[in-house]
Amino acid sequence: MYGFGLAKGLMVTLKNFIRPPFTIQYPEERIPQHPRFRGEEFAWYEERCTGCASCAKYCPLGIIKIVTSEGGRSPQEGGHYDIDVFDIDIGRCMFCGLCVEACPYDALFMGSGFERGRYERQDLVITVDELREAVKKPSTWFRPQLEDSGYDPHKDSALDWRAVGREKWEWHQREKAGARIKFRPARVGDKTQEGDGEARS
Amino acid sequence: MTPFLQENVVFREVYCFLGGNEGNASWCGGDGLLPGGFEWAAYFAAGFVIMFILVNAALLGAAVFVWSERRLLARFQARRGPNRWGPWGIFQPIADLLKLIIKEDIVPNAADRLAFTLVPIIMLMALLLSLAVMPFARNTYLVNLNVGILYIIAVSSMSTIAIFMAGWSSANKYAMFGAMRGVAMLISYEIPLVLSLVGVVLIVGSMSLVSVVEAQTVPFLLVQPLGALVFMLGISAELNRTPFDILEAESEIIAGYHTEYSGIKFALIQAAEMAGVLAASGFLATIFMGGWSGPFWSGQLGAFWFLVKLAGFVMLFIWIRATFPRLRIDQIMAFAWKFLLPLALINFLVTAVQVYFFGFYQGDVPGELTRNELWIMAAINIPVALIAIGIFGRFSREKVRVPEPVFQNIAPSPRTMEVD
Amino acid sequence: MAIRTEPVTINIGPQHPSTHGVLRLRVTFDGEVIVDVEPVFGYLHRGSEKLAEERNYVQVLTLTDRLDYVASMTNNQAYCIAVEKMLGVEAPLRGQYLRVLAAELQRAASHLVATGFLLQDLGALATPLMYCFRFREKILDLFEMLCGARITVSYMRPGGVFSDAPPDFWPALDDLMQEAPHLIQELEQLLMKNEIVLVRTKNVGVLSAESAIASSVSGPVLRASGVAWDWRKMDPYDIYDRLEFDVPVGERGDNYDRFRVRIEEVKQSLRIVEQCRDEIHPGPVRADVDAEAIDLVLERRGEAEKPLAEGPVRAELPFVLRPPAGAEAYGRVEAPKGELAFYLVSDGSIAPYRCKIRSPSLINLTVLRELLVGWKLADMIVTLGSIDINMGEVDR
Amino acid sequence: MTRAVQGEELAGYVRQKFPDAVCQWKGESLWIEPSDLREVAEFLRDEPDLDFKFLNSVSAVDYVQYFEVVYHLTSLEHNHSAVVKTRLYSREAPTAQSVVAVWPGADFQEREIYDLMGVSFEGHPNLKRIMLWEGFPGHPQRRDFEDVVTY
Repeated sequence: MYGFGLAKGLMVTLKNFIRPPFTIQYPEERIPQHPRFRGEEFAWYEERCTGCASCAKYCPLGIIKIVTSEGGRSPQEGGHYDIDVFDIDIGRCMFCGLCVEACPYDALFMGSGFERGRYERQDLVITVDELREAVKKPSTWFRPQLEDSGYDPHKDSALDWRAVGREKWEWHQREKAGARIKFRPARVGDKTQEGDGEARS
Repeated sequence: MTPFLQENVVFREVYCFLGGNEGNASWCGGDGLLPGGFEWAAYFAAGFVIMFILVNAALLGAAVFVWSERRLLARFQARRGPNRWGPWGIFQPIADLLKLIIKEDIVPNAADRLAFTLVPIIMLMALLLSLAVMPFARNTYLVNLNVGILYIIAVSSMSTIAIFMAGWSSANKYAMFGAMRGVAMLISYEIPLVLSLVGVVLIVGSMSLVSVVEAQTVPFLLVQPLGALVFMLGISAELNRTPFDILEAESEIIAGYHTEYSGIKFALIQAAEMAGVLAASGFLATIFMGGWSGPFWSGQLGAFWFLVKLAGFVMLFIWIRATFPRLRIDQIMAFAWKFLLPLALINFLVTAVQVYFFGFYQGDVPGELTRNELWIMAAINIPVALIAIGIFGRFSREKVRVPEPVFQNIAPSPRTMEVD
Repeated sequence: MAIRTEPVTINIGPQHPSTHGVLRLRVTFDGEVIVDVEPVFGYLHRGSEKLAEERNYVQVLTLTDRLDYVASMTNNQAYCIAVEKMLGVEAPLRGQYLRVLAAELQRAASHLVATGFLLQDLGALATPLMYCFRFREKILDLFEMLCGARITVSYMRPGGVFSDAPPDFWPALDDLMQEAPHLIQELEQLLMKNEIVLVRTKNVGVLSAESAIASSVSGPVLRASGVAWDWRKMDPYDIYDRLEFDVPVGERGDNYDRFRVRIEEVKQSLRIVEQCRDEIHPGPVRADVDAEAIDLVLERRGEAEKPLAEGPVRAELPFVLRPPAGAEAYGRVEAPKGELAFYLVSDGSIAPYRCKIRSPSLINLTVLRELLVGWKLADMIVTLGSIDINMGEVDR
Repeated sequence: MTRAVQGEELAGYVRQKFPDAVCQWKGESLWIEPSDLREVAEFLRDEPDLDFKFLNSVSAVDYVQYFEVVYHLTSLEHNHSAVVKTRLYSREAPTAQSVVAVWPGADFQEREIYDLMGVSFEGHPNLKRIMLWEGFPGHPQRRDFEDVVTY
C-alpha cells in the first residue's frame, strides 16, 4: 500500500509532539558546562606570573599584549618583573587555549564565561586591572592538577593562587621523582597493556 | 426594499435598530432610530458592521493561526516556539505585526509600482470574499448564495492572478520563478478541485453551502472519501502548503513570489495566506464534516462545533507541514493530472450512478437522500476509494521502491608496523 | 509548435538559504531546467595555507578547526597525522584510541548535519533537521567534556591528544550509545521510506563510478557510486586496522544512495565508537620522544646541556616542533566529506614551509556541473546538499 | 595498507615509454620534465600495472628558485600510490601542462594553483582565478608576496 512511509513519518512527528522539548530556555536555564569548558573570564594569577610572555608568543593570533617593567628589588631580594599591561583582545580570541598550554608557571587559566557581548570593540579587551579584580574560577582545561582535585568552576568557590599550582599535584610530584622517566611508551602492536589498571580509567 | 442579507442575525438587529419607519415592518418589530427615507443609511451601516466583524475576525484568526502554527510546529520539532510575549507567547503575532508595520516599505526601482502595490489587496480581497458564503453557525452567514460552492472556487482563484502579478511586477527572477510555478500549479489543481466537489453537489442537489450542511446527516467525509481526499490535497496545493509549497520554496527560490515584499505589504500577504488556511479548513469542515451541526445542541453550539472541526483541519495542515518534504514541480503536475484527476472522475462517476440509482430526482422537487441511503453510499465508496488509490498508486511503484542497503566488507589491509 | 524560450541566468548565492554557506552558483535556466552551472568560490577564503606558513606546527592546528567546521576532529586528525609522519613519531595507543573515538563521533555528527540539511533542502521544514541536531548536540556535549569546546575543538596534538578524557566522559558516552539507536531508528522511520523523499531523490543526480573516480571524488559520494573505497580500510591510520566495521556502498550513485550511505555510516561509526570504548586501555595519550631529539633542538639554539639523568631520557613532545629540513608528508584521513589530506613541506624551521590542504569539499564540487545539467532547480538544491560541501573547507 | 610506489620503480616504467621524460627520482618521488607531463600522466593512468586512475591532489610549492607542482596519485585497483613532481624554473611565467583532460578532478586545484601561486596550466579549459577576484595584484601564496592591498 502506498502512503505507509508518509503515515509512519506522521507518527514519528506525533510522538515527538507529545514528548517534552529538548531545547532549553536560555537565560533562565543553561546547559551544564563541563569544568573543562574553554571560555573567556580568564583567570590570571599575578603572583605566579613572571611576565615571560610565553602566552603572547604562542597565541596563534597574537592578541595578548604584555608589557613588563623591572620591579624595584633585585632578584635576590625576591623581586620580579611588574606586569604593567596584560591585554587580551577577546574580540579576536578564538579560545584555542594555547596560551594556557604554553604557560609554564600555571599563571593563566581559561575561564567559563561566554556572554561578553559589547557594543564597542575596545570594550572587548580584557585589561590587566580587569584580570586582577576578576573572580578567579579557573577552567580545568589543560590543568590536570585541578581536574584531579575535582574542582568545578561552576559550583565551587574562587581559587587562590596557592591552590592552583602544579606543585600541589601529587601525580606531578611522582613524575618529578622519576616515576615517569622509566615508563616505556606504548606503541601500536603492544598487546601487553592488559591488566595494568582497570580498563578506560 | 428587502435586503438579501436579512437572514443574517447581526444584520437584522442592526438594521432594525437603525432602520427607517417604512419598509421594514414586515420583518422588524417596530420603528428604528432614523426617520423614514433613510433605509439606505441603515442598510449601509448594518452592512459595515457585519463586514467589520468579519474582516477583523479573519485577520485576528490569521494572527492566532500564525501563533498556533509556530507553537505547534515547534512542538512537532521538539522545540518550544515563541513564548516570550504574553502567556505562551500569545502576543507574538502582534509583536511581529508591529515590527512589520514600522519597517520600511521597499518597492524595487524596476518594479511595476501599481501592480506591485495591488497584490496584497487582491490577495486579501479574494480571501475575504470567499468568507461571505461560509455558514459559521445556524443562520449565521453573510449570504446564502445558491451557487455558493462555485462562488468559492471562482473567488479563491483570484489569488492566482495576485501571485502572478507579484512575480511579474517585482522584477526579480526568483519572484518570477515562484509566479510561473504558481500559475502552472494552481490552474492545474483547479480542475480536480472542482471535480471533487461535483459529487457533493450531486448528493445535495444544491450548490448552497447552507443546504450542504443541512443535507449532511452523515458526514460527507465518509460518503465521499475520494472527493474529500482530492479536495484536501487540491486545497493544500491552492494554499501553497507542504508538500506543494513550491511557490515559496524557501530552500529553492528564497521566498518565491513575495521575495521583494516588505513591511505592511508583506504582512498583508502573510495574513492572506494564513487566513486562507483558516478559510480552507472552514470549507473542509463545512463541506465534508457537517459544518456547524454537531452531535448535540447544533443550534446553540453551532459555532463551537464549527470551530472544533476547523481546528481539527488546521491541526492536520500544520502536522503535514511539520512532517513532509516538498515535491518537485513536474511531480506536482503529474500528481494533479495522473492521480487526482482520475480519482476525482471516478468519484464523480460512482456518485452519479449511486444518485441515479437511489432515485434522487423523483417528481419535480429534488428530494433529499435519506440517512440510510447515505450510509449505503459510504459503505460502497470507501472500498472504491481504497481500490482506486491502489490502482493509481501502482503507476509510481517503481519510483517509491526502497532499495536494500548494500555493504561491502572490505578486509582491512594489513599494516606493517615497526615495533621497537 | 516550437516554443521560443530564452535562457535566464540567476546567481544562486552567496546569500541563499541552501547553498550551505557562501557558495555562489551562476546558473543558466531554460524555464526550470538547468542549462549551465558555474560555481564561484572565494567568499570565505581566509588564506589558511598562507597563514599556516607563519605559525608553528601546533598553532596551525587551531587553523585546521576552521576548515570544515562541522567536522573539526577529523581535520585535527589529518593534520596531526601529517606532522607525525614528518617527525617520525607515532601517537601512543591510548591516544590513538581517543583520536579514533573522537573522529568517529565527529563523523556521526557531520553526517547528521548533512542528512538534516539535505532534508531541509527537500523542504521538510526543519523537522528532520531538528531531530538530527538533537542527536548532534549530545555528541557535542561529549566533545565539550573532552576538550572544552564544541565546534572548534583543537583536541588533538601532533603525537596524540592534548589530554586524557575526564572520568565523567565514559558514563556520558555509555548514555549516548544507549540512546543512539533509538534516535537513528526514529530518523529512519521518518525518512527512509517516505514516498516524497524517495521520488525526489531516487535516480536524481546519478554519478557513475567511472566519472566519480576520474573527478577525484571521495568519501560518501564516491562510495554511493558503488566504489568501495574507504581510506580507513585501504590505508588504515591510527588503530583502524584493529576495528571491525563495514563500508556501506550505494547501487547507482543517485541522491538517495548518498543520503543512505551517510545514514549507514553513522551506524558504523557508532559501532566503531563502541569498540573503542570497550578496548581502550590506560596509558599515556601523548607521544614521548627521546631526549636526544630535544637535545638537537637545544643544540641548534646553542644551548645544549648535559643529559639530566643516566640512560635514555624521555620527555613529552615539545610545544615547538622542528621536523628535519626537506621532510615532506602527505597525511590523509577519511574525513566525513571525503579524503582530507595535508601536504606539508618542512624547511627545518618551526613553521611549515608549505601546508597544502586537499579539501574534499572543493574537489567533490568538480562533478557538480555533470550532475546538474538537465535537471530542475529543485533537484539542484538537493544534489548540492547530497554532495555535502562545507564552505569553510572549499574556500579555506 | 597503501603501498607507496618508489620513485625508482616508477621511473623504470616511465623510461620505457618516454626515455627523456624523467628528470630524477628520490624516495617516493619522481620528477618529470614539465613538457612531457601530460603524456606521462596519460601513461600513468592507462598502464595496467600502474593504473593511477585516482588523482588525490595537485599541489604547488614555491622553492623560490623554482616552483614544484606535486601530483599525488593512487591506484584504486592495486592500492598503491605515487608522487609525481615537476619543476618549473621560471619566476615570471611558470607554465606546466594541464592534466584536466587526464584527470578532470584537477580542474579546481589547477585553477587554485594558478590563482594563489601564479603557475599557469597549458590546456586548462577554464583557467581563471578561483578564490580571489579578477584583478587581484600578485599571487599571495608565493614566498615573496607582499601585501599591497590596503583596506
